[in-house]
Amino acid sequence: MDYILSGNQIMFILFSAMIVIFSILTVTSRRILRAAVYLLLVLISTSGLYFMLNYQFLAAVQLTLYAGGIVVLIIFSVLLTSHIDEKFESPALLKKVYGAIASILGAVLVINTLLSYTFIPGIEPAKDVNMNLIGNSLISWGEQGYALPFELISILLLAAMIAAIVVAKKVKTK
Amino acid sequence: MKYEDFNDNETLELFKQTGGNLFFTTVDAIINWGRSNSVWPLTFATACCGIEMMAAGASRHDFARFGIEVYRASPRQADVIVVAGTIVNKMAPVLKRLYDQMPEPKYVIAMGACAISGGPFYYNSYHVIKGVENVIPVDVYIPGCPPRPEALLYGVMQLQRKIQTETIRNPRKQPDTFAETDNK
Amino acid sequence: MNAIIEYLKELFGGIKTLLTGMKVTGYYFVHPKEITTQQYPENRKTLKMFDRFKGEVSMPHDENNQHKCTACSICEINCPNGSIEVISRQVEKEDGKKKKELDTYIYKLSMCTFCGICIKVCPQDAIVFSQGFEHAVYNKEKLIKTLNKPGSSLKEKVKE
Amino acid sequence: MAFNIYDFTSFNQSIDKLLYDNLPPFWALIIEMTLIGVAFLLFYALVGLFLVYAERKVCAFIQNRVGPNRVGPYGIFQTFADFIKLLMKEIIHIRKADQFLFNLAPFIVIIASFMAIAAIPFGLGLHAIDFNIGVFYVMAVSSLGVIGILLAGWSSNNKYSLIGAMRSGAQIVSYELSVGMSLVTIVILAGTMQLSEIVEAQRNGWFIFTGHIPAIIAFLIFIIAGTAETNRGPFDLAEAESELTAGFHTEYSGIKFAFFFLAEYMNMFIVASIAATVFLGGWMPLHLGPLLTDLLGNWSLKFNTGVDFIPPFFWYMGKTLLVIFLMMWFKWTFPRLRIDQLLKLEWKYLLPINLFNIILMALIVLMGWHF
Amino acid sequence: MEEFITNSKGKQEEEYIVNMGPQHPSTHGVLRLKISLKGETVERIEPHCGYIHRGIEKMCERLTYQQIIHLTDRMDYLSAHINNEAVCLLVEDALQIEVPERVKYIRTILDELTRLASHQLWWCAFGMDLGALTTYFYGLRDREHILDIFEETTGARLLQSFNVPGGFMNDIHPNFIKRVKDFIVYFRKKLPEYDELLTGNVIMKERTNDIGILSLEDAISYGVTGPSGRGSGFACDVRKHHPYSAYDKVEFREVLYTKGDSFHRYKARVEEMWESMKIIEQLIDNIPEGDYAVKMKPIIKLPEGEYYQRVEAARGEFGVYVLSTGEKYPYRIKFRSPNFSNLSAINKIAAGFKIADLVAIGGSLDLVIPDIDR
Amino acid sequence: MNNEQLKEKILSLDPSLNISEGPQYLTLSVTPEKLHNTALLLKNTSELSFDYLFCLTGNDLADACEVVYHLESTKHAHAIVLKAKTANRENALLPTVTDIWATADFHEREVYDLVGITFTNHPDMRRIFLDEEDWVGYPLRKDYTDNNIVTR
Amino acid sequence: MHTVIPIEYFLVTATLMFFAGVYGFITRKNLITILMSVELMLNAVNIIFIAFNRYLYPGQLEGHFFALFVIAVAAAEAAVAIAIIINIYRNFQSIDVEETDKMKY
Amino acid sequence: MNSESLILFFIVAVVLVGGALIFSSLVPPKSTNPQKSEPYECGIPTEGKTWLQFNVGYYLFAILFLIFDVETVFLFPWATIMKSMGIAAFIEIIIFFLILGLGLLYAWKKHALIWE
Ligand code: SF4
Ligand code: SF4
Ligand code: SF4
Repeated sequence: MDYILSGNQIMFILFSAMIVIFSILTVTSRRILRAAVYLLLVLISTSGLYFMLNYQFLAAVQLTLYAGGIVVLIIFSVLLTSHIDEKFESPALLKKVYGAIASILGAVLVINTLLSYTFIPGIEPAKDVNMNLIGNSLISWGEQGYALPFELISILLLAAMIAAIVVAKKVKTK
Repeated sequence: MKYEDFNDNETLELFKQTGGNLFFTTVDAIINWGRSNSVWPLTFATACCGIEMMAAGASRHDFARFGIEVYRASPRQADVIVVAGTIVNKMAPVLKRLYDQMPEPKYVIAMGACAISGGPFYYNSYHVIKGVENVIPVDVYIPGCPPRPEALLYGVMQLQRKIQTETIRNPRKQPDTFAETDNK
Repeated sequence: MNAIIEYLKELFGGIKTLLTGMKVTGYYFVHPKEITTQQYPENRKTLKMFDRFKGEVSMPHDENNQHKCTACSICEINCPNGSIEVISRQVEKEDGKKKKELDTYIYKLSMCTFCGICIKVCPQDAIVFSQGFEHAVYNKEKLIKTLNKPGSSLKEKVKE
Repeated sequence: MAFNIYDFTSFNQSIDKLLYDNLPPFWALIIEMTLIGVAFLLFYALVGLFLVYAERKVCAFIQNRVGPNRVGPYGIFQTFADFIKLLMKEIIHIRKADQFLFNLAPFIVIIASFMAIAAIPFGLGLHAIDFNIGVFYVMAVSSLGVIGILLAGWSSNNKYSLIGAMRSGAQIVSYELSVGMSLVTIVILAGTMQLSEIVEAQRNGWFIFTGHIPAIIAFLIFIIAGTAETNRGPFDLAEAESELTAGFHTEYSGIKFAFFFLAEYMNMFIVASIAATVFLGGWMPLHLGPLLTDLLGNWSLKFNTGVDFIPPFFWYMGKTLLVIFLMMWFKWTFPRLRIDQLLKLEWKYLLPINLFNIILMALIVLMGWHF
Repeated sequence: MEEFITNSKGKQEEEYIVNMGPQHPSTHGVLRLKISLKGETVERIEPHCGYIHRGIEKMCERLTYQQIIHLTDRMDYLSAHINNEAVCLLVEDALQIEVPERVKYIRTILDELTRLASHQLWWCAFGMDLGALTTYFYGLRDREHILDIFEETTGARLLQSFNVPGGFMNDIHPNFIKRVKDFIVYFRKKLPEYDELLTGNVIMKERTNDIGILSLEDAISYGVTGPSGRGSGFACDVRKHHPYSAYDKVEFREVLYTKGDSFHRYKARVEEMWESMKIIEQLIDNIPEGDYAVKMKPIIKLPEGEYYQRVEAARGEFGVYVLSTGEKYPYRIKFRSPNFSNLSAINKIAAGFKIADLVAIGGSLDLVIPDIDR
Repeated sequence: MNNEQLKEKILSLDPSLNISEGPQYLTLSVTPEKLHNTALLLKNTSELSFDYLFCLTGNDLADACEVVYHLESTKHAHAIVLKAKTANRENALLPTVTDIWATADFHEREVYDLVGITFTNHPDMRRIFLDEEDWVGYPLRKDYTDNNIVTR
Repeated sequence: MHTVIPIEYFLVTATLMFFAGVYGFITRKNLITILMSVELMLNAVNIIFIAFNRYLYPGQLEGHFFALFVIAVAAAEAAVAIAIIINIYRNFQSIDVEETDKMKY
Repeated sequence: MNSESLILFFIVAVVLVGGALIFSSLVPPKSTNPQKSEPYECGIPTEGKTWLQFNVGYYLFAILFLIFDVETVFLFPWATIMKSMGIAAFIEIIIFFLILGLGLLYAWKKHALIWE
């Protein structure tokens, strides 16, 4: 291998390192808003990965919905529910140990399996994922068509909206 | 305005120091140019003088020509505190706190008789601070009751001249009259 | 239906008032003639205060360096906040009579409120308001002024 | 046009070629990108400073005064002085503030706007990135800015900041919808999201003309929502001076405050340039349409060829500045809205109208009623 | 003050307290409002005064009546001339001096000019409170014209100290009449602009309509006077009900609105500007010739007794109460400042509204803080 | 009503009241005990209906403190002055009239602050201008001294 | 110059992320942080979808669309979850799982 | 050059912003006093917690935003092909809108759009 890494490699290393480090920080940070910010960074790096793989639309969706939507919502709720001086006490040791064992074990297992399996890269010519393609698939029925989930999403959203409003409006603490 | 047209040049000379090497004087000149042309005041007005300060910002006199129209409501972003009006005992700690919370470099203009010496309330008043320099150090005094807007502009120009005598190595020169007091 | 009409009415009514406001500001934007700014330091030559403008109290001296103050201290008594201090000295006249004469007339510009009482009460009209307003200084001491010039003396034939 | 003297594509390619011929590709790429990055950053800072100056002058003229005029001719160096001063100003560390987030917030705000600017086409071939999702990308990236504001407000441990941050959070997220949807309206008409293609599609008429009614409605909504998204008056609740002193950046001093300040103006610039690109034809010159050509005959042809000689960059900048001026005009005319009015405006007026407008536009496109 | 309120669940719930002021752009001075918030709704407002309490009443006990005038200027500095006049009228009444007609006319004109200037300043400050920054400049631009009139005649822009017991310091300047007339012509053109820019604006209407309602009973009970009180329908115009100077010789309408919300307080002031101009127009051509002051003894001593004088300052009823023991100094002098009473109603008015409304309400009350604190 | 009628009317309501005629207003002097009832009477009698308290002054007389209430009726446009003297100066006590005229709230606090008259039943009897914690003395009292004061 | 990065790398990254999420899910007590852990896991799955799509079936878009819908569903889920969390908070003044356990009506 | 340039943009921005921050925290004059690092609240020491009480409005709007944001995201691909697909796309989006319009109507009727 050449000593000079290609742009792709640099990006991958950067992004995946960020993903791993910040995911771990997300679940270990003792300040909730910091955890949220770490999560934000994880999500942004993920969208970087998508950009890298040339799924630009998906990357932008990741940015808008995940980073710009869900994280904002999380931050909002953090702002509403916790105070700046608040810090979590670190979880009980036992819990920590259990958690660590479970996740490390799981990770080792899965990685082991993954690495032992040989993936056969697809041979078909890669599709250029442009907006027309996405759009077309999104509203066509049948093979390669996603019109049904598209409409279902609207129903899901409706349900979510009603649920959110009902839950939020329900109990008024006097 | 020309140098001779200003008054109190004697004190200004005291502020000036013999410059260092060429590099520093150039750097100083640039920084002082920036600082002196962008003194953002804190929105701080207690009494009648404040109205004239407002008038100075309005169309007729237009503070903004000097680049100082950006009134900041937060002391964190302000450069100069124009003490426009009477300061009383109860207000003094507040003023001190505001001044303390401003970032360096910071300047103070005492506008009006009250801020300079207590003015009309010097005698017989039980609650008026007799001059803000008892609370915070003052850079420029603008007498008047209230000073006209032009007088305020003139005072600002005096302040600009003072800023231009600064050096980065020795940034702040307190006036000799300043004495720390305990706000009472 | 009514609700929709109401809705639209509100919308367009609101927009109309907004446009009216923008018309005013827009008018001034394109009429730089309306600018009323006096460019103070640049217009110093032409800038003239009104003749009654109360800039600071001053004591006019004539060409012989003489003023009209008899050091009667009426102004000092009447000044509401003690901005004036008249220090007099006793001098021996030629005819041997002792007479009070002005030694120093201290005027604290830093305290004066420009009420004009001193000038109104002065029986000799010895002090007047002058027009200067550029008083800003770095040093407070400079605001305490002596109004009578050094070596000045009382003008003769003052009204007694 | 067969040949365009203002086409930057060939210029770009020649630089590209020069670098790749002489250097290993990796380094060539790095150098090229750094060049572009630095150039954009300079541009960013200059535009920011210019806009601050322009705002001061515009408001001065609206208010019957002259504005800054003592630093340099007509005061044009005023903002440079401000910048130097802010750079040389002490940065206050707030005890009890969450230092990490407190420092991170300006980064997020600046980077969000800086990344967005990368996709904007300033002229033919004059853009750093040309995604096929261009419009959406800009929207996505600039939606991150709000996080910076929320963090700033929360981490500075100040009541005013917190209220300001919450307000602007609610405001920005709400108005983001309107921004997105008014862009959707135009995307329907354009049939593409790539910014360069959108501009190209307006060669024969800007969308605001070809799309007539729905396009104009979308334009208005976009301007209103864009103004709101940038936290500018009359939507400047976040820094509502008369209520919350300085809003979410109350505790920020020196250069950190300058970043917020700069980002506000840059966001305004981004909104305006998107408006110019999407609705007003980007760098395309103003051509008289066929209707007018019939009416005026020869003159309009002359006019059309005449305007072609104005460089696209100027066209682009002119339009952007026009929109910016419009936004400044708003700010200096209207009183500030209250938070409930603000949300009412968005959810009860802009959003339903927008949804309706999308359908209208779809219908018009479907029926071919556009020009 | 209790910092904790107990909620229904029996839990200690901390009140969220925000300070507005002393250094705050919208309190127009150094008033401090301690606000208890629930969400963004104002639960309770506790005004804290005294950040500019200068002890004027005490000082006046060591000053002669001529000297007191320069301090009355400095209470409500926006209606300086009217405050002066109150003291002068009191002294003249007590000594039973009849001032020349000329003095009465000019006093009235200057009063109304002061009122105009004050309302202009209020207008621009109110606009600023609402976030319409340009009003600030338009209002002050027009105000400069009035200040020019003042300065030419009295020598000072803001604190004129022009009144003396018995008349004036000086006669009016020869240019006075012409300048005033010019100004009226000018301002009649500009005042409609105020309406276009702010009054009609839908945002402004939304922000002030039905906000901060003060009922008529409350207005009377709290003694909210001036345009603020008249916005609630409280007929409290001293000029009308207890005319002084030349107010009995002019026709004018007492501007009364009924709803008592911020918008009506606003309207009352704007209307009052029109009325003021009418008053000036009626008087300016008819200023009688005569002396500008009656000769007074150099030392004024009021006979023993109590005196009270009410005038209508720009913000409401200004009263001077003097308890004299026959000395040249008053034994006790009390200034009934309109703002003090107006402020006392703020908790009543603003509780239950949003912070942003509080700013609008404060603006519509038009407080001048040194007048509150004295 | 003019002053004559006013006097008659009030005396008819409560003959024990002490009314004197000043140069401007009728003056009604009451003892602290009767103050509150008299005030209620003045406010609530429909022919009188003094609903507008336009000035409230605290005086430090040599031997006692005194509060002067200036009242006006917005309905009938007549005015009257009500006066109440405290028993002594050291422990000056008066009942509050805040419940009758809301404006008295601030005015009474001011009087408390500057003259040192305590109003009983007042909902919030604190200093209003001066520092609550560390200000001693009542400045408007004649014997007040403070080393802050520079006298001339 | 576009060096192809082996698919395993993506998968390993995603796995680590996923199990970080698992760890958080187990150890955290605050509801919001638990939600955040869930988001982490969802996100990890998304990466795997995308990687499979890109590497194994580049001619199709299943993975891509799946990821897209997962994001949409995640958004809906987050919206409802946060609504519930806030509601819990309003009733119990706390969003700690253990505390909310104890405080039944 | 697309994705790589993004990251470079990112890095340039971070470096320069960070550089300015570092410069500015080192060079300008400093002073310390106990008041300076206290929160600013109009010159009065802060009382109580700096933490806003709970307001339902904020997060309700945030939730609504998130849901409509998802919708916008799905509108974009549809919008791109609207022109070429014609009637089929139109009908589909009408259905989509109807369902979501229902949601908005619900929110409206439930007064979820009113700030409290
Ligand atoms: S100096 Fe004069 S004008 Fe200024 S605040 Fe004091 S009294 Fe008012
Ligand atoms: S103008 Fe007034 S304050 Fe000034 S010195 Fe004369 S009397 Fe004193
Ligand atoms: S100035 Fe006039 S009043 Fe004063 S001491 Fe001299 S003569 Fe007397």
